[in-house]
Amino acid sequence: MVIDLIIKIAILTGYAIAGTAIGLLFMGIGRKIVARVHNRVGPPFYQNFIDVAKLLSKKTNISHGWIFDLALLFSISGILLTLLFLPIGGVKLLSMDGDAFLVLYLLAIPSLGFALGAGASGNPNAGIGVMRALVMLLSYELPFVITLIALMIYYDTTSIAGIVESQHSQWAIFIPPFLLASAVADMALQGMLMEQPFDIPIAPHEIASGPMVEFGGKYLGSLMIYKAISIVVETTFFVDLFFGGGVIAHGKFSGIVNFISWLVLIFIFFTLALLINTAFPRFRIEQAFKFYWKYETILATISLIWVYWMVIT
Amino acid sequence: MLDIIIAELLLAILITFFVGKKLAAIIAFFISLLPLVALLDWASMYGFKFISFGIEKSMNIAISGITLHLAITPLSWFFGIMIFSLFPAIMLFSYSFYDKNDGFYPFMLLALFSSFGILLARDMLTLFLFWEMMSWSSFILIYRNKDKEATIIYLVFSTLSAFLIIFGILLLYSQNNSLLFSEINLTPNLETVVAIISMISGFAVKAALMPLHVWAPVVYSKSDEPFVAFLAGGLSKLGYYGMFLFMFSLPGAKIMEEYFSHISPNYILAVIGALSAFIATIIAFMQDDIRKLLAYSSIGQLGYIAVGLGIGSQLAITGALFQAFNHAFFKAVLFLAAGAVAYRTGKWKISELGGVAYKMPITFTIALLSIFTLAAIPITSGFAAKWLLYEAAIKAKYIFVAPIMLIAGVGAFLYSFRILYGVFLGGNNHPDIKEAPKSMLAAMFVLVLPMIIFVIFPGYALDMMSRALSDAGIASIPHTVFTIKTSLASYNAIAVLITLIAALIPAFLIYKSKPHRIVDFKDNYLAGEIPSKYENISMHAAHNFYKPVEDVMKPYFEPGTIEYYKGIYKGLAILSNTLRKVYTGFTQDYAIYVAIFLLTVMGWLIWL
Amino acid sequence: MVVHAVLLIAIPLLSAFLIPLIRKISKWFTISILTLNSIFSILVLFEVYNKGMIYEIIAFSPPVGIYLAIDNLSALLALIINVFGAINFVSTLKEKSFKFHMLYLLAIAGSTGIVITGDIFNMFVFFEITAVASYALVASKKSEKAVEGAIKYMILGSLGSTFILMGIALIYSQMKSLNIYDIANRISMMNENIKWISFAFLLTGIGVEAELFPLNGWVPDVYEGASSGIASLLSFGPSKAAIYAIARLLIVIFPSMHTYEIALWIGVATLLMGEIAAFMQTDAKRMLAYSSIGQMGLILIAFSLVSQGIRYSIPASFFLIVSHASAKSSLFLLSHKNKMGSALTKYGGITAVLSLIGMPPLAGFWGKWYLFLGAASEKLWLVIILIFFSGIIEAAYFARYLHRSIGEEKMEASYAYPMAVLSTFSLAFGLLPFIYKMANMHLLGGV
Amino acid sequence: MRKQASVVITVIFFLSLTFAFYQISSSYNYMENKYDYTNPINESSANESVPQHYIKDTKNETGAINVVTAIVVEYRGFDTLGEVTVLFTAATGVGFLLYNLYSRKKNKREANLILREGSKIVLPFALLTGAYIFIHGHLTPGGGFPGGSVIASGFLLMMLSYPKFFMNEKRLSVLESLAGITFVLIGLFGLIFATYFLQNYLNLGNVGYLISAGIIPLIYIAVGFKVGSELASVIQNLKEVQE
Amino acid sequence: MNGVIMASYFTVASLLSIGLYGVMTKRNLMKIFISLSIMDTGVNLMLITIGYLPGGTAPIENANFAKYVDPLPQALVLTAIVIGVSVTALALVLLIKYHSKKGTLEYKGGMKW
Repeated sequence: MVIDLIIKIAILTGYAIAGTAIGLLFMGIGRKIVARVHNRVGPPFYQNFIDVAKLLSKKTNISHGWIFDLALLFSISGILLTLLFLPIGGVKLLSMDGDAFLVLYLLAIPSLGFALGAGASGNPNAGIGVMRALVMLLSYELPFVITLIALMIYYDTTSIAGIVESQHSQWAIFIPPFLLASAVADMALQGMLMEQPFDIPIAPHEIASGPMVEFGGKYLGSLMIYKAISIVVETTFFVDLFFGGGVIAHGKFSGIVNFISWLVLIFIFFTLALLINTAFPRFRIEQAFKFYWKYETILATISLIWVYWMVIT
Repeated sequence: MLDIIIAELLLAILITFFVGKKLAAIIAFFISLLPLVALLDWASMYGFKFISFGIEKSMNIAISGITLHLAITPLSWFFGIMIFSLFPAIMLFSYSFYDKNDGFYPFMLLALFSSFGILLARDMLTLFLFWEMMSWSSFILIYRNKDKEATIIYLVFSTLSAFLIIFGILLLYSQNNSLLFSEINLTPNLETVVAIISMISGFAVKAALMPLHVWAPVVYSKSDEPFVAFLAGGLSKLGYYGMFLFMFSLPGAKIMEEYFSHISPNYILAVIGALSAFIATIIAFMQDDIRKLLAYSSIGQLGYIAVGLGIGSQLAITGALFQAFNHAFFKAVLFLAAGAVAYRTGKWKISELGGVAYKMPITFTIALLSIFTLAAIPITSGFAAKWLLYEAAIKAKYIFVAPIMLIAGVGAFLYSFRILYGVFLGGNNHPDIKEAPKSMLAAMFVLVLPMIIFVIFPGYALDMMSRALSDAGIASIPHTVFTIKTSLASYNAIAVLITLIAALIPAFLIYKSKPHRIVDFKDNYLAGEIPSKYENISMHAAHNFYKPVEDVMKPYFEPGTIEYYKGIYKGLAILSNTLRKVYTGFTQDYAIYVAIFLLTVMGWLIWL
Repeated sequence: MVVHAVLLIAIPLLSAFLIPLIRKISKWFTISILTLNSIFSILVLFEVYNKGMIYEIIAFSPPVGIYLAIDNLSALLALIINVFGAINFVSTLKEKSFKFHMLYLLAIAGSTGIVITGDIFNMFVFFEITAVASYALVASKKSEKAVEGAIKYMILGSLGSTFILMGIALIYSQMKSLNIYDIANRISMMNENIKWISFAFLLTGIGVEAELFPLNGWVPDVYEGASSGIASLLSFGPSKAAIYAIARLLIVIFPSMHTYEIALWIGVATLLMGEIAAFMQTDAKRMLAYSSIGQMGLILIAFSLVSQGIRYSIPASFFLIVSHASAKSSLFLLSHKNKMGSALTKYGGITAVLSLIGMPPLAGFWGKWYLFLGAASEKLWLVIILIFFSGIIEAAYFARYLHRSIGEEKMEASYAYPMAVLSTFSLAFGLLPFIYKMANMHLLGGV
Repeated sequence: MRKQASVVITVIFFLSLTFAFYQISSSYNYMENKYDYTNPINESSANESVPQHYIKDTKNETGAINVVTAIVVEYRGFDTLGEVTVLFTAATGVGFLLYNLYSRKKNKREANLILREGSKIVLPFALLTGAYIFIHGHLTPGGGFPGGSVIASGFLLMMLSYPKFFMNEKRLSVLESLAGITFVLIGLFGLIFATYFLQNYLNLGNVGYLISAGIIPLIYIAVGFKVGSELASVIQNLKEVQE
Repeated sequence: MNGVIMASYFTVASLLSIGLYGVMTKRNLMKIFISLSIMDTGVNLMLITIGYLPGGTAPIENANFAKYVDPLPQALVLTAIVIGVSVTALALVLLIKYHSKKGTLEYKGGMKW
């Protein structure tokens, strides 16, 4: 019993560390890829590890009071929490204790804390950045939520673990309406990752680096960790929903195989997001909003109705 | 015992009418504890025992040839606990809020008394009687503030609500020839269905359900906060109590489904609820007046309850009750907090406020907790409630309701942050204010307690609700103290909490790893310009905060619902101005009318 | 103790005749006589409450003579007219002329006479006393509007009284009797056509006083023109007496489905017309006048719902009359300055308005409640919806009125106190339990 | 528009009145019918119509020969009280409303000699005739109202002929009041000495003689004084405002 | 049906109609009141006609006659006449007041709506 618990805690800790590492690695690789597309050399793939270490070891940290500090606490703890509630490579972790709605809402904890911190900094630019981030959240959530509901209705479960399990025989992506839905969700993922064309909340050219303008030292370091894990979390969420969490094998060694396939899948979608990022110019915030609430929502609704029709017949 | 309580309430209403401010507040506070005491005493019928005075569970009062039947039921017990917890806190709050006794306490106590009556009513006349008493006592409370629009709109909508309700009562009465709930047999025919729909609409007015909500923003933004806290927290719940009574305690919802085979009004109610939640949320973050923002937020949050009632499954109803319970507390706290801020600063506009959190940290913390509940951040009870509703919508495969409801939930983050940023954080516009008075803090703290408790133990809340539902014949959903299970998924509050605490450890380690230096508020990086300490520049970006969304969404919300009501008003005005031209002022014309009248009556009668 | 109801009329008449002899103290004399009369009216009410209807013969027993017939509603109305008259008199204390006091007493006596008499021609005579006194009282205010209103009132009132007399003549031509109860008992012997024609004449004639649509052209002008105290007197005195006369006509003399139906729709038309016309009024007194018209329509609807038995109709009209009399008279007093500076006037005004809108536990609520029950038991859903509609309009303009009346300015005590006292009657009658038994008694010879 | 409508309405009104009268005439059952009175209070007339009762029993019940007088003063005395009150109210109203409109202008045109002298002669006769009429109200046609009117007309004549002729208004009103009080008091004495208001409590006397019929002559005298003084005061009031 | 009665009823109907027409069309307030008086007269005549009995005499005890007219309408008419007079007197006063304020008796519209 106790041993089980210890093992569980160990696994969870491991996943947390692995998630951080993978995220930072992806960020590094991402920078390299973008550099190559831009025909630059780019930094080494481990550059982000160095950045984080540097920031965390900075000696003078400027704080704007106790509410400002909440940003740090909320962003790291919240994103870790989210990570642990997602099935990774078919391993359910804590996701049996929650479901997709929980994850949707858990994703908001760090951003809300982050927003609190930015607000507390008193910098108007931060305020504007937070506003844009929140509007962006509202924008991409609508199509994303509709596709999520389509999945839930189709598999008759709201638990992510349940959805993943249901896809053991066939990934959702291979069912026609979900192909459409996954395309929609991928654009939503683009917004979640705040990559171009949806990077206006943090675009450095626009509003002096946006919400994190006042963050420095350990605060910025923690935000980088948050960003890294969130990349993992968001792509995993997507993969869990449409690709059965990357589960391809059952039986012996299935764990390691599935883990690798998961890793490959999230890397693919991260890369895809990066490629889109490099290829497109930036949307203004209202353009982004319109894009999501108009075209994306219509497509998502079509897929939802399609699914509903499939379910009731 | 019960008659003594009622007599004491009435006596206190009289006394507080005449005594001075402080004494009135003290009397009102202790008197407002009485219903709560009675409810705790009645708790023994749920198996737990706090106190026992042996207060009767039912009572009949004869007045003007009519017998009022009063009795406690599990459902009204639940709503009672919710509503009557608010009153003492509000009285406590108002102790320092008002500087003279100009009718707040007596009419507040009257509202308390009539709420008590509504909850105990066992026949339709009693229900209606107390309902109206509450309407007009709250009307007088609104009227005190001397705002024209609020006065008119509230009275008109109260009357509308009363008439819709009494219309339903009359329809039911003409069928059953009895006013007692226990003697009403609903049969699926047109009149019953019209009665139920009419009553639901009547209660929906008070529950501020769209499109009958238009009074709420006006009234909420033009009244004193202690009263609005009751209005948003208590009164709206009574509206849902009424709906619940006629939809589930009397099986109105079932009757309607039987009568309409295809698309039931229940479904329409759910859609209206969801749309209400969604539209109100969008409108909420466009507001600049914090009271209006909170009002629209209320409308939105209350919409969820309507969704729950509309879906009507065991899951949904439980969720609806849970949401009602949460909303009663967090919205009351938020209004009180807004009141406390206004008490110190005298301002309502979000764009003029800001930076209050540093001066009023306790108020801020309490408000923050309620905002977390409002925004349904996981581990708060607000999340549990909404989660149940989402599950219910998915389970019932309400594909239009579910996404709208969910996106409204996301929208709640936006206006929550609006409050946090605009009022409490952001620019430091109020350097010389103090923390709110102790009585106000105490009031808010008391109200925030249930939220804290049900964070970890949603099971207890579910226990309460399943007992409340027992007499409507609705089974409770499987749950333990920490977890709730549905056929679709489960939610484990303790797992989330423990993991969160565990995840806080690394975050805390990072936080503690290096020391930090707290700098002045204005010491920040502004596009290369560093403002000096005393330079007076606006550091507040709360003005036109969600302008982009507003720009996109505004065209779709034009004209607003109120425009349609104004259209009705204009139509009536034209009608009035046309019809009263009959009174030309010439006696010759009047004589012609007289002659025509005479001949018409004569002709009519001879003809027949 | 034997209560002689005739004293209700004889005493004010006697004192009105006496006043010219004692001009100096006429004010205090009048007020004491009104008080005495109020006490009598209360005694009469209790007598009716305890023993049922009172018949009091005058000189000879009917049908050759005249008798007073007092049922629950007339006892109530006698009480309202006398007690309210006494209270309202306080507001006119500034009037010094003894003739004013005489006219006031005569108006009170006349209205009382209308409701307690059991003879149809006698009723006509009292109508004339009331009307002539009212014309003079309305014109007593020294303004152009008052005179104009009085003239309009007079023209329509005279036309109406001609029609009443015509109706009486037609009835007499057939029945050879003037006693209401006697006519009622033998009404079936009457020629159908003459019956309806006489009903039409009587309804038209009394309807002018009872403010029925479309006979009420004079109402707004008179209420606007008259001084507050007189407007208040008119609202609880003559108009209420007239509507009661219509009830006797409708329920006692000509009970038939057709008359009920016609009264119902006239009531609905009056209600809607009054409320809709009041909706856009800017002048407070005029608005209240239109609102009065609406309330009279409501009372007429209540009377017309009698065909299913009096179970709901009479209590409804009972409470509606109390509510309207007390609320409207206090609001007319309030309209003197229209400022609710003191708590007394503020809560008085609110009570009155709430009672008119029909909020429990005020009398207006019980009135509307029984009215609705009656209408529901006859399944008149359309009527109910129309009443709702008018109620909402009423709420709208009364809310506006209340808001406009907010102000720091205080009214004179001579207006504020009667106003507050009058408005409390709607509360008292809504709460006192014995009233219900009173309301549930039978009308004279009625169903 | 209004005129055409009025014409139409008047024609319809005329026709319906004609219809009503035709109905009355066709169902002409004058006085021959026996009525079955079901009124529980009714004691006196069991099987006859009201007019029949009056004609048959007036003499026995009231002692008056003139049935109309008996009806006016005794059977329906309450009406008469009301009627007197209406006149009183009107007179009061006239005085009340004209109070501040009086303009006693001196230069009024004198009447011619014949009128002046003639009226001097006529006045006593007018007064006497009036008094005669109301005193003999229970015996001959006429009564308080005609008598009072005749008296008032005498004063009218005086006012027409002498612009300065002026009656003491106070005395008039005292007279008026006393007459009214007498009427009500007689009624109230009925309540005290007999059972009902206005009931006769005096001896009926010798029917057909002047001193008979109980309270009828008393009331009629009071009414006569009252009507006379009231009409006179009304006329005087109206006269005084002439420009 | 008696010719006298017929003629009388015809007169009644005419008087009432004329009076009503006058009230409905005249602007002069004096004329309106005159019209009202005409109507009053009509009704009084009607009362008398109702009580009339062909061949009847005044209801005063008289040995020579066995047939009397109905006495009650006559009593009523007495009352009605007095009431008519009173109302007319008051009407005249009101007209005087009106005239003193407006200088005319033509009503051209005043308070309305």
